[in-house]
Amino acid sequence: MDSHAIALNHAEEPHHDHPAHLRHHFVSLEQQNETVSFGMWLFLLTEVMFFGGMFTAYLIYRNWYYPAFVAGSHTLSIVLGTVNTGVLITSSFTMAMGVWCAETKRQKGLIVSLVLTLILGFAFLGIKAVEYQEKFELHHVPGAHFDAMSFVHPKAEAGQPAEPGLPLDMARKTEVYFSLYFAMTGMHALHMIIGMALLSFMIVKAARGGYSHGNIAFVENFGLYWHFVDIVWIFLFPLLYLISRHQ
Amino acid sequence: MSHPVSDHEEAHGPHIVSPKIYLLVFLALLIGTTLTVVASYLELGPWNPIIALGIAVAKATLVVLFFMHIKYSSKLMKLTVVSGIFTFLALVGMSMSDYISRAWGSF
Amino acid sequence: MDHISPVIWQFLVKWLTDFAVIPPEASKIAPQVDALLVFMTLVSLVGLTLVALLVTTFSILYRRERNPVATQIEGSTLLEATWTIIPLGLFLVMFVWGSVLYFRIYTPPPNAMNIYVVGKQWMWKAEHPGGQHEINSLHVPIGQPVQLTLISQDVFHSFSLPAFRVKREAIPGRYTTVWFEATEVGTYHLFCSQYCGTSHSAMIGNVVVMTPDDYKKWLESSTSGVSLAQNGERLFASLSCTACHNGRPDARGPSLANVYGSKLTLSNGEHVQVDDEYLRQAILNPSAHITQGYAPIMPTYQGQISEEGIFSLVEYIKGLDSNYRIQQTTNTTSFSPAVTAKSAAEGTVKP
Amino acid sequence: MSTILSLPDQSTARIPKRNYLTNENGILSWLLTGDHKRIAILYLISITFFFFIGGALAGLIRLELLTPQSDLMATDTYNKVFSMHGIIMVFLFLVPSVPATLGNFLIPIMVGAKDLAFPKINLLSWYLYLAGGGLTLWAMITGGVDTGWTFTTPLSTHYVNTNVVTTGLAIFIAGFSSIFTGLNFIVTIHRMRAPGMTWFKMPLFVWSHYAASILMVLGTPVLAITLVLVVLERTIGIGIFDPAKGGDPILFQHLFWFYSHPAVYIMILPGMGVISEVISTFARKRVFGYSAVAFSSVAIAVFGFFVWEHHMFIMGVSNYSTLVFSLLTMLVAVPSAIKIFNWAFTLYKGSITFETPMLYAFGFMGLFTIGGLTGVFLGSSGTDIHLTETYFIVAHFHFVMVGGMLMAFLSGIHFWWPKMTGRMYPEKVSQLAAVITFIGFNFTFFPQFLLGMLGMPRRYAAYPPEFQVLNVFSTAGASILGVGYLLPMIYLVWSLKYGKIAGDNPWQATGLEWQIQSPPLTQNFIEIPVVTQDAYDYEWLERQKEHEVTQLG
Ligand code: HEA
Ligand code: HEA
Ligand code: HEC
Ligand code: CUA
Ligand SMILES: [Cu+2]
Repeated sequence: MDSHAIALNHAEEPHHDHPAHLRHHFVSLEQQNETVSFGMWLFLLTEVMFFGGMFTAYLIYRNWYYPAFVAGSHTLSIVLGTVNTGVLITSSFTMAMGVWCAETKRQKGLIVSLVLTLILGFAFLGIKAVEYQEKFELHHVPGAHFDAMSFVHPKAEAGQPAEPGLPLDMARKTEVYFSLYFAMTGMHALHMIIGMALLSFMIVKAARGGYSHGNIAFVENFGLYWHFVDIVWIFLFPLLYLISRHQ
Repeated sequence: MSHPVSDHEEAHGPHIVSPKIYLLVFLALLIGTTLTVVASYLELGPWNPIIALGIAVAKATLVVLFFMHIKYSSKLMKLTVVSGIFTFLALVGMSMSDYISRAWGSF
Repeated sequence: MDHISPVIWQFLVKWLTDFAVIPPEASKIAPQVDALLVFMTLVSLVGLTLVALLVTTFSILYRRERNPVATQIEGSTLLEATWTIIPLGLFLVMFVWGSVLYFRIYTPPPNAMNIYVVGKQWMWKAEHPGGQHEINSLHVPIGQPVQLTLISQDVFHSFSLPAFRVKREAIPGRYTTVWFEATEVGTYHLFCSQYCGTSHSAMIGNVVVMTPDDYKKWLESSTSGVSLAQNGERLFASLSCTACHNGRPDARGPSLANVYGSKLTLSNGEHVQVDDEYLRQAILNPSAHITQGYAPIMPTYQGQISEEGIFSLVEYIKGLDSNYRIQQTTNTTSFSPAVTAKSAAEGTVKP
Repeated sequence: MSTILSLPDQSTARIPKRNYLTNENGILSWLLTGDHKRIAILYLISITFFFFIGGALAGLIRLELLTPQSDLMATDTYNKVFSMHGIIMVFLFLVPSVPATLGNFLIPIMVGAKDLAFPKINLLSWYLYLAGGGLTLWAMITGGVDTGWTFTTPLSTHYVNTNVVTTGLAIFIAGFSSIFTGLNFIVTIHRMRAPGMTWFKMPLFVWSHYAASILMVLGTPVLAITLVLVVLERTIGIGIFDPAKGGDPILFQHLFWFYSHPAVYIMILPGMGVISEVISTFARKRVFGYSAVAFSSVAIAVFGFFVWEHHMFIMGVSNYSTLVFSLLTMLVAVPSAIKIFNWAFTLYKGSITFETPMLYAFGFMGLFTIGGLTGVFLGSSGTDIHLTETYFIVAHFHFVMVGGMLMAFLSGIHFWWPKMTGRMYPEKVSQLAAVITFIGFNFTFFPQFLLGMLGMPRRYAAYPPEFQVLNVFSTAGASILGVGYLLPMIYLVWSLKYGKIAGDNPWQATGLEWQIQSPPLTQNFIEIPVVTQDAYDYEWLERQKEHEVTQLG
């Protein structure tokens, strides 16, 4: 996240054996790299706690309003969710490969991996957009237009018998479910968008050969970020999509 | 020039994980995903969420250990990860302790 | 005295007449709380004096003039253990003592009379079982445990009675309870102590503690003619609760006679104790707890009944002790208020 | 009275020509600087600005409370005033006060590094602070906010129509500035220490900042997400805290205090670090039980995450969890007690002088002890019922925050002023200011304990007349206090031009920062030092001096 940003004017520094990207206040590249990746990890800790607040809320309300959470979860498409999980895991894999290519100085491989990662990111967001779209149409977006009645009298889907309806009071609690659904997946998507912006930046830089001289800390740390976003989804997927599918 | 003391124990270069391991982890993650989806269709009572979360934890661990290189990192990094998990659990656990114990007594 | 400016003089007079450190002790729990407060104050004074004494003596003894060269000392495990363990011990005493009080203040005795209080921006509305309403004041008898069932209609408020040393937040969506037993006749402050918006500081009133006789008189003089239970009964009929809860064997809903205080078995196998909060939830969120043997058909009444209405229903259901009464009451409308007021004055809630 | 102040011969002394202040010129060289010392100065100016805004609001509060009626301003104005006072003082003054100024300036030097690990992020953190601060001011000018500093839902989400969203976002942004500061410190302390600088040779100032940084990094994001949810609830109406939709307003309290309790330790720990340095220096003695003081900082940080519910004892949380949290609150109070006694015993067999920083440090010891012990009154659940939401709490937290942290901040500013600027302030006036502050402080806030005991609720624009006497005392005290804070402002600025030249080590202190020139060079050290001495090793310092003398001679 941060390593690219730092380049200090070191006019009064005697440059002996310093590589160009060693910043003035570090003694060695190794120290610099470890420092930066430690910083990245700390940043990820703040991210853990950031999502942690929402996970706490989720667990509490899931206990309270279990039927509403089941009903809400059943409106999500398990196919889309599973595909998206696959997409994201694959993008994590391509990202890991990107890091490896960078480490082993394979410029082409790096570019290909990064582009693949970016494409998979777009695929994920595209599928997410389709899902959001459907929620909008069904008035399942919390707020003034939220419609709980569709949970009292659920419509039968093609080929499947209608799910049993919820009593009105419980049906209203699906709004809590969807609040959490949108807050959590929305924050996740926001992180993806930020990540994809950084990816694009990296692709351009990689194409110019920016990572072929050993200064790959940025790629490595971006990799950490991307994997973290993947981990968040690894938890979101079962929590939001897979509640009591057997019912 | 003297080297600063930091907490890194031994000074070997960054460990490069081989693509083979990445591929294995990737496959394991895909299998894990399939397993959770399948498990959610089975009637397992209270075990459903536990299994779902268990698989998620396992998957996350794989990502952290291999994709994020923690297995090959210094003690400090491992400690950092653990402290993050610890604080997260403190938030969730201590909050839940209020909600769960409300049912015991007058509240 | 005429060189003293009148302003200062006024202050002096006020200081001498009003100065107090502790508000009046007007409830049974107050002296117990004060005892702990005094204990804590003493411990704090001792601790503070100790720290101040150490700092001043060392400053005098070892000031540069007297002791030009410092003697370096690493530390002392023994000393450090002492000042870890002694404060820890004292704090633990305060913890245990405080927790005992806390549980006492928030666990009402079974024979307490119940007053319902709803907080809203920016007033307190109290509802006595006999149907007496009051706003920003609370009349209670001496020597009788009084339980308050609190709820807020909008934001957090806090029902604060400093002279009784009790306080409880009124929160939206859920009942909270607190109890006290007044011991001194008099009029004391009632504050809203949780910040609740513009007129928070105007959400104040009085709690009036009376002798039982005066209290009875007050009840009679301020009755509205309909007791809470009667009002609840009317609501019970007009909201057609009776369609399902009528005590007949073929009724779709369970009989509500004697449910209050009983232990219900829910359809998921759990057991719950029926209290005020449970009744409220049963009316507003019926599907959250389904009683064993019944279908989740009860409609929610969320948005249809005011908090006061729910109080009435709760009070009515609490008092139901036979199916017969349901039959009878659905057909009757006239009651003698004097009787209910009197039974309210006796004030006990049926366990 | 003797002092240890040793200034160089004023007729020949010069401020070194090359130092971090003169290294580059022009406003841009400041706005784009990566130098931690310059960023510290930028922070110092900004937080002082916000302190005086918060202070002026405090003045308005006290003026309004002079009389029982709400006559100076309408109640809703009063509500906005104390909300803004709390928000500005906590988030824009006290949280960044010591860490972002003194910490920023000193931590790299104390561990023997040329800069913090991430200079650009450090600068970014200042800009985020400015953005957050600016947005807060904008919210204040365009109508203010009247939720209290605690943003309590559902009041903040549904029942007020003031600038909650703007302020929430402002604090969100300012929160990230605090996260980045903490992150930078942790990384620097772990990774950038000079050769020989082991953990147990680090000054306690560094330890306490390390502990506070843990809290900043792990606590602040929870506040951030909570504010985001509040903003979403207010703008689009999601239902996470809204009881009308099935949400639980108490969950907001849990999440808010999960940050805001640790935040009070973010606010005090760096101050404790200052006190360790100051007391050791002016007693010329190693801090008594160095490792106990160091570990107690970390203990406060770790336990600090487990006590937040003590702010919610009467709010309908479960009685059983009250029990647990009350117990843990008692445990977290112990490490503070350890520190106080260790500082007191640092004086034992010392060689004590009473310069201004030391006077402030003594003030800290007394006032923090009172504030902390009254915190224990609140941590004990039974007495909390009576005292909560009254002026007792207001007194408690002003004792720890103003009597504790602000005193520590002033102590530190006076202590390191010669290092930061190269000049001394006038000693006598500054001692006077310290005494005035102490007296004014007690006048202002001690009566509030009594008011709280008597039951006067906080956040009241109008109050029953019998509380007036004590309120008048408090207001009178606040005006003394205001003078006490204006004085340093004046003479410190004065000293920039007219102060005596301080020299490298006016206090004869042992820290690495005192072994370099004042004001320091941009890169701090000409040669990265190799540390062989312990922290507070006065014998080492003596040897060092003799060595110099023999060499010169
Ligand atoms: C710098 C900030 C700071 C610090 C350090 C503290 C420190 C402590 N605080 Fe405080 N607190 C606040 C800032 C702070 N607090 C604020 C801002 C609020 C109000 C928020 C709001 O509602 O607006 C608050 C509110 C608050 C409450 C909530 C009250 C309520 O809302 O009902 C509680 C309850 O437990 C509490 C407890 C404590 C305790 C136990 C400590 C302990 O850490 C103190 C430990 C210190 C000591 C104990 C002193 C040293 C001890 C000795 C020298 C030993 C003496 C010797 C003997 C006993 C022999 N505080
Ligand atoms: C770091 C934190 C901090 C600091 C330094 C202060 C400083 C002061 N505070 Fe503050 N205070 C809080 C944090 C702080 N406060 C918080 C968190 C709250 C709770 C808010 C809430 O309820 O939401 C609060 C609430 C609060 C209240 C309670 C309001 C209420 O509940 O109704 C009062 C009342 O006396 C008060 C007074 C003061 C005073 C007199 C000072 C003095 O120390 C200030 C002295 C400084 C000056 C006076 C400035 C210097 C002089 C000038 C700039 C000249 C101009 C002066 C005038 C125009 C008068 N504060
Ligand atoms: C359509 C039928 C119906 C109506 C109308 C109805 N109820 Fe119910 N009620 C039920 C059923 C069925 C149950 C048991 C299942 C459950 O707990 O939801 C029940 C349960 C309850 C309970 C919980 C006690 C117990 O033994 O389970 C209370 C209290 C209650 N109802 C009060 C009311 C009140 C007050 C009203 C009117 C304002 C009302 N009911 C209207 C059907 C109804
Ligand atoms: Cu209601 Cu304050
Ligand atoms: Cu706290």
